[in-house]
Amino acid sequence: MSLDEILFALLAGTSLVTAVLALLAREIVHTIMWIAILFVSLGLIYFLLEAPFLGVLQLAVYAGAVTILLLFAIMVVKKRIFSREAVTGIGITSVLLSVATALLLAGNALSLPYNAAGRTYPTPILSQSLFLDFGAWVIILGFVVLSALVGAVYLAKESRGRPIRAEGE
Amino acid sequence: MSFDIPSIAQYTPEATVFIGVILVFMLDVAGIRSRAIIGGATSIFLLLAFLQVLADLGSWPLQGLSTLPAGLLGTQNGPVIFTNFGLIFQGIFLLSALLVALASVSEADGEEVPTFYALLSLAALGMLFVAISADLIFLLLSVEITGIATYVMVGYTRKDRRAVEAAMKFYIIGALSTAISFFGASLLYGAYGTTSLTAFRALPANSSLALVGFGMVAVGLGFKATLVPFHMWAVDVYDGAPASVSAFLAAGSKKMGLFGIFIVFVAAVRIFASAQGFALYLALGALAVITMTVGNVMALEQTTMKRMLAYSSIAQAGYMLLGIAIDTPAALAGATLQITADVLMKAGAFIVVGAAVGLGVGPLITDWRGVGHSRPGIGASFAIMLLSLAGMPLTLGFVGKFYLFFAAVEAGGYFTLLAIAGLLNSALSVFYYARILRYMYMPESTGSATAGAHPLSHSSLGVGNAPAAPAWGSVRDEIRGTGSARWATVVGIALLLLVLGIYPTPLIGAMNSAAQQFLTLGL
Amino acid sequence: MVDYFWYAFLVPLSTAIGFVVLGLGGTFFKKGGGFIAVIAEGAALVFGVFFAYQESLSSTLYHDTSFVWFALPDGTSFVMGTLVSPLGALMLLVVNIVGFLVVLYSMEYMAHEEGLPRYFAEMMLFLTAMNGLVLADNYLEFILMWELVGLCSYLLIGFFWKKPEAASAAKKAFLVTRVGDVLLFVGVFIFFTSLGGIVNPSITTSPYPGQVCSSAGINWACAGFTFAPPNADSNVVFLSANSVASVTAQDPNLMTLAGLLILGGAAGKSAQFPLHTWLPDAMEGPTTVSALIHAATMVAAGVFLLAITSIYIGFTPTAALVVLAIGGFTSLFAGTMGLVARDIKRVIAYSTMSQLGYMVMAVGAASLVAIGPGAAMFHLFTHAFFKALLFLSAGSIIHALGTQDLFAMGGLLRKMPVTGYTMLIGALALSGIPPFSGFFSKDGLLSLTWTAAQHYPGALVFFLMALVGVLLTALYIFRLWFLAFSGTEARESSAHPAHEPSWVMRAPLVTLAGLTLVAGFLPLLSGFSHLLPGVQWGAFGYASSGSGFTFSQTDLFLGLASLGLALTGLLTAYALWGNGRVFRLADESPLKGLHTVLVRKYYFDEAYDGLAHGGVLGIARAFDWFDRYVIDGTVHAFEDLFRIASERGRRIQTGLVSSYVSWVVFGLIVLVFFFLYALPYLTSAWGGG
Amino acid sequence: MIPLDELVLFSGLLFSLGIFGVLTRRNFIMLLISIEIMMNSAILNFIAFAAYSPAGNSLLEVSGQGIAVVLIGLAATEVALGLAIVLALNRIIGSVDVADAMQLKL
Repeated sequence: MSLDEILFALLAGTSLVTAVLALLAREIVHTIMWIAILFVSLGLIYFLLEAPFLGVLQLAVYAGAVTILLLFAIMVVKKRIFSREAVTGIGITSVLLSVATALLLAGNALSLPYNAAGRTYPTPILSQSLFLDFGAWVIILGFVVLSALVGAVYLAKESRGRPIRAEGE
Repeated sequence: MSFDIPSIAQYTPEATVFIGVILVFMLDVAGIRSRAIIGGATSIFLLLAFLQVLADLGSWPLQGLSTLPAGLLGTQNGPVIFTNFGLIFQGIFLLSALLVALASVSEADGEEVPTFYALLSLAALGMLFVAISADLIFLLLSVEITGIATYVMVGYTRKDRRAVEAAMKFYIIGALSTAISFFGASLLYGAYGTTSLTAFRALPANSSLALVGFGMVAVGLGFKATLVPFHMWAVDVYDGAPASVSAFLAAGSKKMGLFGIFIVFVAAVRIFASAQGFALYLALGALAVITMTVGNVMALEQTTMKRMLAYSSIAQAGYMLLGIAIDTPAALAGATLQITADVLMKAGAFIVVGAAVGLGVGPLITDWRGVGHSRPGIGASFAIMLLSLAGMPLTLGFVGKFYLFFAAVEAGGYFTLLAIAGLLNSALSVFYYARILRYMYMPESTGSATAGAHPLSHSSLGVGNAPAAPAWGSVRDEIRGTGSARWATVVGIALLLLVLGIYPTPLIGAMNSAAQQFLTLGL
Repeated sequence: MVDYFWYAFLVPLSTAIGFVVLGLGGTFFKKGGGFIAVIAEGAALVFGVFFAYQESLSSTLYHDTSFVWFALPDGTSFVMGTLVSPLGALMLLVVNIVGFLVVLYSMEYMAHEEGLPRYFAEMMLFLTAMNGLVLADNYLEFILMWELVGLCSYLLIGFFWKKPEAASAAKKAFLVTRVGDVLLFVGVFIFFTSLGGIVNPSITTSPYPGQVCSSAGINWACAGFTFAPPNADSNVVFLSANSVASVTAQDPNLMTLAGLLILGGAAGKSAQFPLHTWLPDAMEGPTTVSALIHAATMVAAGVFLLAITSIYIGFTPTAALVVLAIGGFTSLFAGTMGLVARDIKRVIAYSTMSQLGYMVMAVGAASLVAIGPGAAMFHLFTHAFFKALLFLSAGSIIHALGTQDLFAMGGLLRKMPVTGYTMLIGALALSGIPPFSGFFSKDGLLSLTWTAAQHYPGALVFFLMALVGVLLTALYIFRLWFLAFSGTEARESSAHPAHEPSWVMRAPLVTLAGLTLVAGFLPLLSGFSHLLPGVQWGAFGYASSGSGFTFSQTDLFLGLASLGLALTGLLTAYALWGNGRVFRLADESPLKGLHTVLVRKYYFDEAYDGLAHGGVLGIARAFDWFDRYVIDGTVHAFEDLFRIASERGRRIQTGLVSSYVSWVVFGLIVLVFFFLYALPYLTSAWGGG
Repeated sequence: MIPLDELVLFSGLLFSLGIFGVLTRRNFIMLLISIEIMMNSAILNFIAFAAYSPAGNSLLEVSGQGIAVVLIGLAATEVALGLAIVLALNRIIGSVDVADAMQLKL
């Protein structure tokens, strides 16, 4: 077992454990903390996979921005930041469905056809190709961000007037 | 892919739509909230883009105005490819957006107007990119443009609890499907080392990765196309969203999902047809039959118009999926025809339902009692749409269904069973469409007033009624109630359904050649 | 080939214009735009007669396929063609003559109804579809028009939509004929898949060994089967030589099945035995609608369908025999029901079913002996006139009295002589008394069936049934006539004094009566006989075979037997419901024996009631039970099944987004499982490629 | 170097955990988090396959990482929009629990 593999086993273990803890936590702020750790360990795995740019991006965007965004949202919508809530939906159906998904994907992963040697890509090539070879994706992503921006600004804005109650209420 | 000026010319429709978006932003900044101005401007830009697509397709009389460079059709250029099939779908998508933009001009002015039209144009833009994509990631990202725009559109009446609830449900299922389909895409990338759809077609299915990948991408796109069992959001969302947005979802966004399934699975079908034979057809066919059956059966007992239309829309998706499940040029052309018909029918039906409040009609199906008599223009148009949905002859709905089922029979063998299932389903669907027609034209409750009279109502009773007053008065009321733009859109759609239903030859010709090219030439 | 046949589309176009004008602006015209309907249908009549006349002069078919409706990628195209054929030309005459008279009659009859523009618009649409149907050149076009005709029938039966009976009758008609339509679709699909795309125009000789082909157009089976010329574009043309050639290469069982399925479609529209139940209820529609649609034209479309398909059916004697059997049985069965009805329109409706049964039987017989279906078409032709006449006369009575109950009528002859005598002509023609047209046509088809029964003894039973039907026909129609017209005054006081209608209603009656008188002799014209391929001039033993007349004792005997039965029926009716002297009132003095008639009438009424309860009504009840519990029950069972499924399904839609997520994940798992494990398994089970 | 099958197994498990979260939690923000976990597993897959992709032209080789960059952007965008929807929902029904938003049914 190489150092890479040991590190990966550690990080993957951390990720899975923190994911489980995050999903089972009754305190939503705890979930955010667990999820931050999950994102960090994923970012570290990207470094192991010789994708340092993505590792940094993961740390910046996920562990940084998204986590803060989520915390911020909780602060806005909850009167108290710490408020316990019940994990209500753990029934036999949901457990069965997720276990079945896990089994299918695991079975699939264990029957991979090839396991070629890894290769590395320097960050300059990646950044170059992002604007030349994959320019279309970035442009499309721009449109996605634009529509999300328009929509998010609109939805988050306080609207004038009282809420409309639907009939039947 | 590099963007030199000559190559930008091929994106004229997309650029036109995007200029419309920028114009809407500028009007917003200028403080203009009038639907007539903003909606009108958006409609004009969508119309220009639509005409440009028609010109690119070489339709009469615009054939000289194509901006596509010669030799571009059918050759892949990075993540995009221009095909006649894709261009036809660009036209279909722009048509659905255009109809919704026109019809919503009649709604009330308000602060949400610029956002609504900007998002409508952005959603149309996303769909335009879907229609030219030759790359799975490009495709899924484009789907996401439309997805994100429509999540917000569903909740754009943000004071309406039902609309926001619908937006929330739509968003959750949508984001989940996005995650699933990108996971699937990652597996496909792992299997092939590329995400190019044309490359998928060229390579053999060498691993279970590809199988799982195709399955997961199908889930993500099947969500947009409202295939069973990924359809459940649709009913709630169509119900809760403003009717014009429901019209756009049913007419545009759903077709985008179907188109995505077509172009992804035409690769899968080709790969597996050699390796796996018949079984993939079985899966797709079963999905189609289940979808149409669930949709039709569930529509039977609905009490509100919007939910009924939502289920009927789900059922229609099943018919259209037959196009790829049969996988012959005729079937694909039939599905395209059915999609075109459905854009008109579903957009029209939801627009009519949106106008119901202005007409003094409630949300229940029973509220439509006697509307055929009191609102002649809207009533007749709605009746034509329902007849077309039911697949009655002389409407475009019939042509599409007939063509599709005929293609199934022609494909023979197992596919004949699909045609029979489709026929049975159409027969079943007639029940609930006829129910609405009956309410609209034969309000039985009024029968009790004369039920005691002698069956021979005429001379023996001496109640010779004068012929009803000329109908123009009620038509004028009707236009005032619905708004002239919406009224004109609805009547226009109905006329289009009839005209194309009686003389569909040009439409069919274009779709035949496009489908043939799509299946033989490449994507 | 004459060029002006290209303009045959003008016939449906005239009424189509009428439909558009009335449909869009009917409310702007006085009296619902009746005069526009008359003008439009008048134009259609002029064109229709012109084209029929031209067709009778020329001995060729006209077939135009220039209008391609749409094309499939593999080159198959669907053509909305025009086919002017002998049978179609005959139908053009029937549809437009009766149509014109009925529309004219409607102007007064319907004048006081609400929704008159709707009525005329729907009548125009019906006539458009019917004219389109008879000019259709392939099954697809035929089915389109057939469906449109059915839709108009539905709308017109439910014209008095405020009446619950009318609404439910319309629904019943729609559902029952739909069953037939589905059978027809499947039959046509079989034809299409097994006959489509085979082009071999060189075969024009008779496929029947030993058949001598004399002159084209008379012995239709020998005319090279070029009822429709071969057409490479439109694969489902009627009866082209290439199709027939390929029939012989087909699986006979499949062809039998297809023939029976087509019969199912025809039985639905023509109200034949298992699918007959809608027609009596359809009498809830206006009487004019009954006269045009449910007596003369639409119900005849089923017979027309069988006639144009008869050559296919002829290849499978089983199917032909079933056609014959269904027709023969219905002719008797409907007659018995006609005997017990009280409603004047229902009596005529049962009589329509019975007469259609004769026609269907004749098509079956013609298929069996491999000659053209002219005998059936001839009866269709004559029947259209006298049945429309009977309906319009009945309408005249209803218009005057405001009741449809036969037992509330009586003694009308004095007050409504024109109606009475024209209806008498209709009744005589229906019973088959010479020289009225019904005699000749019925005699022709009976002799044809007798010929068929010589070759296929199984048909004899149905021939005898049909023969008994002749007796019943005379019995019920004269019961009707005597009850309505004989005597001197009504049995119940009517709210309205009976009166003769105005000329607008009388003119159609007189015209139809005139046509009823002359129609029987028309086949003597050589041109007209061209329109009736394979018809036998069966009167008193003389059979025309194109070139001349031959005498046969069998035909003489059959003619006499049928005449004798008809007279027996008439006299029985007279003995039961009329009085000898009262009947003579019509000829001599109308003043005798009123009291006796009344007493006798009541007496026979009760005797008849007892008899009916014991016998005929029992059978009728059995069929009613079958209709109500088996047919309706099946329909309701399906309805309930779907309703329950739908209700259950609604419970899954909980509104909780998490449950929707579960379904998505469930779908994902099923799909992935299928792709991963089931797909390879199925592939290995079925083999790849 | 980490074996590919372990990576794919890991991402599959992460994906299933995400699905578990979506199925069980009722809090909208929790649903967002679960979906983010699923997106992350997809991103991880792309990076992993990029590291192991079979030899081909250079454009295809790096595309996995390129896609991953785009996907990170997409996922962040989705979260931002989702939070806007949370705010709108919270403003109207005063809760972020999806079980409180069940007016649309049957």
